[in-house]
Parts: sequence; structure tokens; C-alpha cells
Amino acid sequence: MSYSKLISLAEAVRRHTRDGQQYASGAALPVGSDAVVFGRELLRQGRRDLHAIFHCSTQQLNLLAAAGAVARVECGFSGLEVFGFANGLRRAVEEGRTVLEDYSNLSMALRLLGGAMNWPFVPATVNIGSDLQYRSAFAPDEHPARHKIPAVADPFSGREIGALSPLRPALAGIHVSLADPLGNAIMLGTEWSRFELSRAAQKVILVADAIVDTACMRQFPNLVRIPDVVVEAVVWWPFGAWPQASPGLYDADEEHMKSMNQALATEEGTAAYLKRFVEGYSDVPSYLDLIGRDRVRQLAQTSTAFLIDPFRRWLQTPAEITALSASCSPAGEVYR
Amino acid sequence: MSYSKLISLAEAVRRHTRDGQQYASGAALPVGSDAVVFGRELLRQGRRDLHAIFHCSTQQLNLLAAAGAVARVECGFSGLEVFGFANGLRRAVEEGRTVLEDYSNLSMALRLLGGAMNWPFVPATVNIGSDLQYRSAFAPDEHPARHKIPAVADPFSGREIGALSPLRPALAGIHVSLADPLGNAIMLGTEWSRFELSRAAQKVILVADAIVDTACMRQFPNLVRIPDVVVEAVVWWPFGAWPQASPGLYDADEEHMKSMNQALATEEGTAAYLKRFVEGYSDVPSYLDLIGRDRVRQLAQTSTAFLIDPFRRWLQTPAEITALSASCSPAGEVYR
Amino acid sequence: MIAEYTRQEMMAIATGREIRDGELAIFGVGLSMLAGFFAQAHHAPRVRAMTEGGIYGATPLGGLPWGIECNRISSNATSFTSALDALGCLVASGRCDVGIIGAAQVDRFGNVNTTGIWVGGIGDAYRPPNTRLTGAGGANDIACGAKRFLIMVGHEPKRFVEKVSYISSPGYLDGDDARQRHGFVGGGPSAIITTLGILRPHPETKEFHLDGWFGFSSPDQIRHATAWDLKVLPGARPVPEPSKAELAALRKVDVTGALRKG
Amino acid sequence: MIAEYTRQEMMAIATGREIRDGELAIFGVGLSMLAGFFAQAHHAPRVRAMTEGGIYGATPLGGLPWGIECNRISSNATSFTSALDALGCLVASGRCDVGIIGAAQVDRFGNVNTTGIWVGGIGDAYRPPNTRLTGAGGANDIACGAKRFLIMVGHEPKRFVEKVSYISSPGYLDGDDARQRHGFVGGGPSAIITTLGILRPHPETKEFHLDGWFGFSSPDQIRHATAWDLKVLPGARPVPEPSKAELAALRKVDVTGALRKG
Repeated sequence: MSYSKLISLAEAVRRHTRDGQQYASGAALPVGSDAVVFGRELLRQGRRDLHAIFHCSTQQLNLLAAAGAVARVECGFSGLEVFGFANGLRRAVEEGRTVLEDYSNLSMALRLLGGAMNWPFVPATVNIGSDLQYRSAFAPDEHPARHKIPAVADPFSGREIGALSPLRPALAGIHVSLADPLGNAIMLGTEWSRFELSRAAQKVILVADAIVDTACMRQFPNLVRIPDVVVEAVVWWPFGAWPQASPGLYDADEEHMKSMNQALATEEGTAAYLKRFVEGYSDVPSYLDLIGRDRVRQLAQTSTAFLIDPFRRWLQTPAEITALSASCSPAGEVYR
Repeated sequence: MSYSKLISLAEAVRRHTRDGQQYASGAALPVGSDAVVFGRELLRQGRRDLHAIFHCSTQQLNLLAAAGAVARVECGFSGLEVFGFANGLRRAVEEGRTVLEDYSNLSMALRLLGGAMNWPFVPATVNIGSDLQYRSAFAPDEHPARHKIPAVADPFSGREIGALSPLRPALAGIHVSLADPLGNAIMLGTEWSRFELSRAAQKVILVADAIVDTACMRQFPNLVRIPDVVVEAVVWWPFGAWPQASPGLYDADEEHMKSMNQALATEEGTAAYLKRFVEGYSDVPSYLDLIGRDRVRQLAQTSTAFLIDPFRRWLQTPAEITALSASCSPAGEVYR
Repeated sequence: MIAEYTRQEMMAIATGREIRDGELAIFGVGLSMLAGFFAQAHHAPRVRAMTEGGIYGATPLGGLPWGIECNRISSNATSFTSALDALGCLVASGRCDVGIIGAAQVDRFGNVNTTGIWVGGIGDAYRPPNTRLTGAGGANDIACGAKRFLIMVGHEPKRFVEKVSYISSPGYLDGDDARQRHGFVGGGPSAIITTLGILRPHPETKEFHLDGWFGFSSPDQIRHATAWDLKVLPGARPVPEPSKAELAALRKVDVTGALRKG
Repeated sequence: MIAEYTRQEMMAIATGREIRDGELAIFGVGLSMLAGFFAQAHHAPRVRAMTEGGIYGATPLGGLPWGIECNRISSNATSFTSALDALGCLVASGRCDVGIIGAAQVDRFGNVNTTGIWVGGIGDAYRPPNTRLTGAGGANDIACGAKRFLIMVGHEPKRFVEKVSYISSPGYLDGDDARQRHGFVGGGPSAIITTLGILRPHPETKEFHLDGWFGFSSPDQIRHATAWDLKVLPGARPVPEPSKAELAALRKVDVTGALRKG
């Protein structure tokens, strides 16, 4: 017997987030699959003082930091690749409003793996010998830092390597391409570290671009890298990674990537952005209106669209998804 | 530009194996995907004194050990699940001909992960405190064993855990469901530890039940968990896991699983088995004849057959495979 | 009027009763899987079952699987991952609620031997066992990491020994708080369910005591089949016989009647 | 008659020339990817390219990707895995032959800063940078693990400093055998390719020396654009200008002409 975990985005944020929480997202690359819309909802509900765990910076982190909602952040890359520096994050860090602890991209993945395995530490043959090891923004007075990446001796050879601290974020908002109502998910494109994050986080909320019938998962079980057993709730939100890309579904919105980052460079620009693109919609249809229906159609004309073809027959319509969500009570009603 | 890595099984074993080698296979569960036919070819070419790394025992290890080709073995499970003890391996171990070092199933996966990452050691919160840590068949005089799973202190908390030694086998023979001629592979069913093994081994040979066009991999890149960059050679051998199962393609041959294990319980039975089922074929068609064409058809009537449906249109015929193999020279000719 | 049932069926049902609805549970093949899927069919519809190969959302089709990668358990899965995921991320991590393991030998502190039988003990220097068994498999990982685990084993004196000759999977080691020395995230064995009854650990000493006996057995019979001086827990009592609903649920899972032969 | 080309194009071609056929190579976005795919198109058809997201077998379609998860690099891949796989199993493991990284600052021992600019240095207690940059990303992992790596950077005095204020990715640290203290499996930076020329490490001291200059630059110009006292390797010479075939191959890769703007 199976139970629908579909809930609304507003409800997911209301139920599962709180001020000061260790919140992980951005478990995809700066221009790719990230639950950006989850971050917008965090701001709509006024969450603040977050301890953000982002494997890489994304527009979500950029926005959250620009809006002043991030007290601390740990990440491996804080830019936006070819789109340049993440201006909102940069401003928050330079002004001392957000304290950023630096790691490398592999280290962040390893720390999530360590959290998933519940190891006390993770062996590191990277980050050692550089200022990623010697400098800690979380312990500024230690130089060299002694607790960020302490040394550990290999008991076989005596060789000294580093020890990374595992991550076990209280909540992860993970963007996926396809999910079923039970919480089984398919990611198209690089997983980045979403597999590890889904096991490391104490609670996982999926933000899926599309909902499919569970029969899709039974046809492609090897693609279901996030099984329902680790998932708390499923949110359906098409274009949930916008303005970033979701392979198979839509391209990055280059114009908005640039204008958003430009807006976040100043306090005034950020205020205007928040008013328009955070407070300016009330549901999925008005969100898509905000992006612009023409833009939505154009972004969906991606050269990767063929990646979704094998799954099209199982895609659920908005009406079907609404029916499945309505059947979901806190006690968990049977949906099939 | 792309190059075919398709070679014959005989050539793969001739080129890439030698007596005394650290050989890893069985990276699937005792009744599932394992390159059993690779082990048969090792025996056909008289390889011996192998140091076998098998995450789990399989009929391949059972056969190799029964035939006296295994000097040392490291594994996590040495039985055949519901089919009982692995009689050939059991006999070799009890008689002292094969020295078996015990780990758990997780530890074997972790040791392969450690090899893949090139870590000096892997943190272990399992196997400690039991005789898996205190007893070593490879160092029989140490009690408690000091070098098998030595203690390591967590530099964050001081807590003492275990350190596992990473595995980097010289050669891995890995069974996969589908491969393309370049060495990209799709596994159906649990990966068990084939992903980790494919990165830990110094050389990887795929044994694929079926060959597909590379267009299949471009349609399902998230299913290609073993990319060509880590693969040395591809061998096409249908029913290569027989008498074990290959999800999507064929069921376990219950009758042969039992009769094979019964034969391997004695030296005479083993000799008879080798004569018939190791020396008794010369190529793929005569191998399938040996299994029995009716049996082959019946085993392929698996309840999992639907798993292969999405890939059928890219399956290559034996004639196409032969043409692709012929184009492969040691210098690596272009195939498309 | 009580329905007829075998000792194996009683053991499977008694084990299944230990599994609660909604739990994340890891099952091995054979008896363990039958007990688990019986629980799911009978009183725990929302149990989240997985195997150590990372097979999620599946129920066996067409009979008892021959192994955890048997196609009978692969034909209706919603997710296939890996050993590292199932045994590492979900079991060794402490996330899994309950596991079921088997034993060739078990001792008074619930330590399990599935590795080998050494006549006269191993001695100081390791030597090959007189009888080689299957090794630890995933059971050691379950014993270290699962919040609790259940041991299913046929009740015979040669299996219920004072001290196992080789600890393949740790129970309470030498009792009391010995597990804490190793920092195990898992809580240890919560019950040993046998062909004759149910043993549970004493809350302080962690020595296994008799807690229940089946309709066809008795405390005396169980003590005779146990090589250590088996004590009895306060409140020990007969285990309720299988209900008709339980038997019906079990037999629906045990398609091929594997347990009815026992 | 030499074809016209930009400084960025010269830098990309000089970098691409460092990549040999058949190598396992990791490319970042932007210049690094253009240089790598130029090499594949021109002289290294069997180069095995990947990104740090675990995208294998792909070539960019429809222009320079905006990032390594951009759909332009995801539309013809043969395999998608993960960061742990690409940066861990293939790069930090020592398996990858060559990586290309960028730099905001680089010093005489090839140490790279991409983390921040601190006016007057950080000081003993860590403080936020005056200018926050992008952080280490995967470059630290490439610098530690790849058999060798190439640094691409615009040649200006503020970028070529005596000592970087923050080591994001280790070059040769303080020179000689300093890398060995950390047991790095990777060999370190084999070249710094700039908008003006090519610097290579002295075989003993590991200090970077001038090895080549471009048709439009000179040793003097390069020394003036370098804040440390740049020495010249024996055998240093002008770098051959791009051939027509090279330029044609590069421009086929640089569909949108990103490098021609430079």
C-alpha cells in the first residue's frame, strides 16, 4: 500500500522549515538543477538566519544571501560560472552579514557522503596544504585552523591526511526532474551530489518539475536514485529551477540569469527583485505568467528535450496532480 | 571519434590475465549478475594461484576454488543464499588450499570505494568489535589481528573506529546487461558494488549479455553508470552470468545452480563438471547449445523481461557485433 | 479450534509480530523475507522494506526468491541502487529501524556465528574452520547499525551455545554496556526467535532470557535445547498461537509453501 | 602570411597544445573548455573529456556552455554520474591525466587564489575579503589529484604576484619538494599559459620561469607584467603562431566567437 506525499510548496515550507535551520540545497551546479523556487518560498514566509549548505552557489543562495536570510554558509564554489560572481552572496560576504566557510567541490560531496554513512569523519587527500585547511571563517582566530580539517594519520602507512567533518543538514530541498507521489525520483543530467544529500539530510523535500505515475519508476528502477524511503514530501513545481536549467525540460534563462544577478548586486535592486519575483505570484499558473508564457515555451525548446521522451507517457496532468495532492492528509491516505 | 573495444572472451583473458593476479569479479550477489563465463575462460586457459576479490561468493568463485585456481580470496559472503553453502569454495577452504579472509558485505563495498577514491584507508563503523576485526586468515598468528582492521581515532571526538584497507584489484571482470562497443555500460537490477569496482580496478573488462548502439547510451546517459573512460575491453557473451540471473534478460537456472553446486562438492564431480561445462564449448553458439536451446528460451521468459523493453531497438545482432569486433585492432580503429 | 501450522510458520509469524507499521526494515532471503512480508501483508502495510542490494519497493513475485538479487524480487521494484547505499547509507548509518538475520550459532549475549565451526575452538593462531559456513554477509552491518535486530534460528543445543567460537555479527558481546565501547549506533538484538520460543535480553546484563514459548513447546523443553543456563524473564508466558488471519496472510506470502515443509 | 587572431585565441591554442591524444582530461567552463575541445578537434581526437559533474562523452552544442551543467553540454553525453565520481574516483584518485584551471592570482610557485582579495593581506585572524571571488570549486581537487594541470590566466601584474594572499589550489606551495609533505598524488602545475606567453616550473626549485612568448609579446613585456622577478628558462623561445588548421579548429569549437571578442 502506498501513500501520496504530494503537498504544496507553501505547506512544505510552513511545516518543515524554521529560522536558524541548517538548510541544504543547491546540490547541483550553479546553472543547473536546483530548487530555486524553494528559496523563493523561504523568503515569502520570512525565514531568516539560515545556515545554508550549498555544494555550489546557485541563484537560490545568491537570492537568499542578497535578501539577508543567510547567517552562515558552507560551500565549494561561490560563483555562477560563466555568469560571473554571485553578486548577492558576494555583497553579503564582503559586508560581513553572511559568514562563508570555504571547501572544494569534492570536499562538499565527501562531507555529504560522510553524513550519509554517519561516519565521524571523512578521509581527505584534497584541501590539505592549502588555505582551505588553514583558514576558517567559522573559527577566525585560529591560524592555522585546527578544527576545520584536522590531520589524521593513516594507521597502515603513518601518512598524514585530512579529516573532513560530515554534513547532516536538518532539511534538504532537492530539485529533481521527475517524481512520483510516493517520493521516488529521477534526475536527468549530472546528479552532482543530490544522491549523497538525499541520504545525509535528516529530512528531504523533493521539488519536481513533473510528476509521473509510479509505473514509470517500476519501468526504470535503476534511474530512481532517490527512493521514497528517504523522502518526506513531494512538491510539484514546473520550472522550479528557473532561471537555471533542468536537463530534458528547459534551458537556462540567460537573460534572467544576468538581470537577476545584476539586481542582486545592490540593496535597491534586491528589494525590487523580491517585490516582483518573490512576492509577485501566488501559485504555479501565476508563477509561469511571471516568467512569461512565451519565455516558458521557448525555454522548453531545449536541445535536451529528447531526454524526457521515454517518460512522457507517465506524465501526470495538473488536474491529476491536484487530485493526488488533495488525497494527502497528515495521516497519509492511500492513493492507490 | 570513437573506437571499438569489442574483443573475444578468449582474447580478453589471454591479453589481460596472468597467474597469481589479483582478480576481482562477483561484484553482484550470489545468484545474480556475475561474469561467471569469465571464470570459465580463466580455467580454460589454465590460470591459477589467483588472489580473488569477490564482494560476494558466486558460482564463479565456487568453480574457480573447486578447480584449485584460487590461492587467496577476500569476500563478504561465501555462500549461495537459498542454494546453501558454496561447496567448491567450502571444500577448498576447509582443506586449506584456499585462504579466505572474511569481511562483511558493507566492508567489501567500502574497501572498493576506498580504492576508487585512492584513500589510504576507509573509516569503518562496522566489523569492529567482532572477529572480523580480531581474526585474520592472512595473518594467522596475530591474535588479535593488528593490521587487518586497525583502530583509528576520530580527530573531532577522539572516538575510536576501524580503518579498512582499500582494494585496487589488478583486473576486474564485470558483468553488465548492456554495453556499447566503446565500453559504456548499463546495469539492470542492483548495482551491488559494480560501480565502485569499475573505478577501483586498475583494468576493467566488461562481459555484456547484449551489445547496443551508442545511441542507446545517449538516450539514457543517467543509466550509464560505467562510462567508457574506465573500460579496457568489452566482451559480448549472452547468458554470461548463467546459471545465475541477469535481471531483464534471464532467470537463474535453478536446476543447474543445484547440480553445479552438488558437483563441486567433490573432486570427481568437479572434474566431470570442468570437462563438460568448462571445456565443452568453443564459442557462443556451442555454449548456448550446452545450456540447451530450450532451457535458454525458458530462462529468457523472465518476469523481469519488461525491464529490457526500452532498449530493444538498439540491440545489435550477432552479425553486427562480429563486424564491430573485426574492426578492432590493438591500435584501436575507428568504428564510427 | 486452532488452525494447524508448522514450527517454521510459528517462528515466521512470531518474528513478523516484532515488526511495526511504518518501519524501515531490511530483510535477507528465505525465512527473514517471509517473516517481513508476512508483517507487511498482515499488520504493517506501510513497512518500508529493502534488501542489502538496494532493492526498494519490491514484493516477491512467483515464490520465495533464491537470493536477494533473484528476479523474483527484481520484477516490481521502484528503485535499484547498491550495497553501499543500502548497507551503508541506510543501515550502518543507524537509519534502519529493524533487520532480521539468521545464525548457525548464537550465544547467551546474542552474538552470532555464521562463519565456521572449529572443533575444540580456533586457538590462538587462526586456522581454517572444520566446517566453513557462509560468512558475515550483511548481517554484521545490520548488527552494528540497525536500531534493533531480530535473530531467527532453529532451537538446538549445538546452536545455542555458551560462547560462539567466532563472532561474525555482534550481539551484546560480553554483556552489560560492552557495545558502547565500540560506539555502535545500533541498539543490538531485541529478540531471538526460535523454532521453540522467544528469548529477550535482560535490560541490565543483556543476557538472553526466556520470554515466551509456543503452543507446542515448553520452558523445560527450551532449557534443554539451550547449552547455557537459560533464565526466565519475569512475565514470561506462552506466545499466542497464530490467528487465522495471520496464517492466511503468511500463506499468501509463502506461495510455494516453503515453511509448510518445516 | 599569418592569419589574424586574438590574444585569447592564442592562449586557448597554446593551452590546447599541451593536451595529448588519448589523455583523460577534465575541463571547466569557458576558456578551459574551449582549449580542451580545440585540442580534441585538432590533434587529440581520442582525448577522453569529462566535467566535474561527471558528464562523459559530450561535446558542447550550440555554443559555449554557461556552466558545466548547462544543457549545451548535456545534450549529447554518453554518461551522467556525479561530483563524487568525477572529482573523487577519477581526479583526486590520481587517474586523470590533465586538468585546466583558471586563477584570479597566481604566484611564483604556481599557487592559485580564486577565493578573495584581502587588501593588505588577511592577517592572523580570518576576516571577510574585500573582494569575494568564486572559491576553490573543483580546482583544488584537480590541483591535488590530476597527474598535471594547466593554469590559464590573463597576464597582469596584479594577478602575477610574489605570494598569493590565499592558496585556494596548491601549486608547488613554497617550492622544491613541498608538495610531497602532503602526499599529493598529483604532480602539480606543468604550465601557466597567459595572454602573453607560457611559464613553466624549474625542475628543481619549482619556481615558474618564462618558457615562451607570443608573436605579439616579448620577454620584457612579460617581465613587466609579472610582480615577481621572473627568470627565463634555458631554451625559452617564441611560441609558434597558430596555424591555419589550428585557428580553423578552434573557431569551429568557439561557435559564438567568445574568444574573438578578447
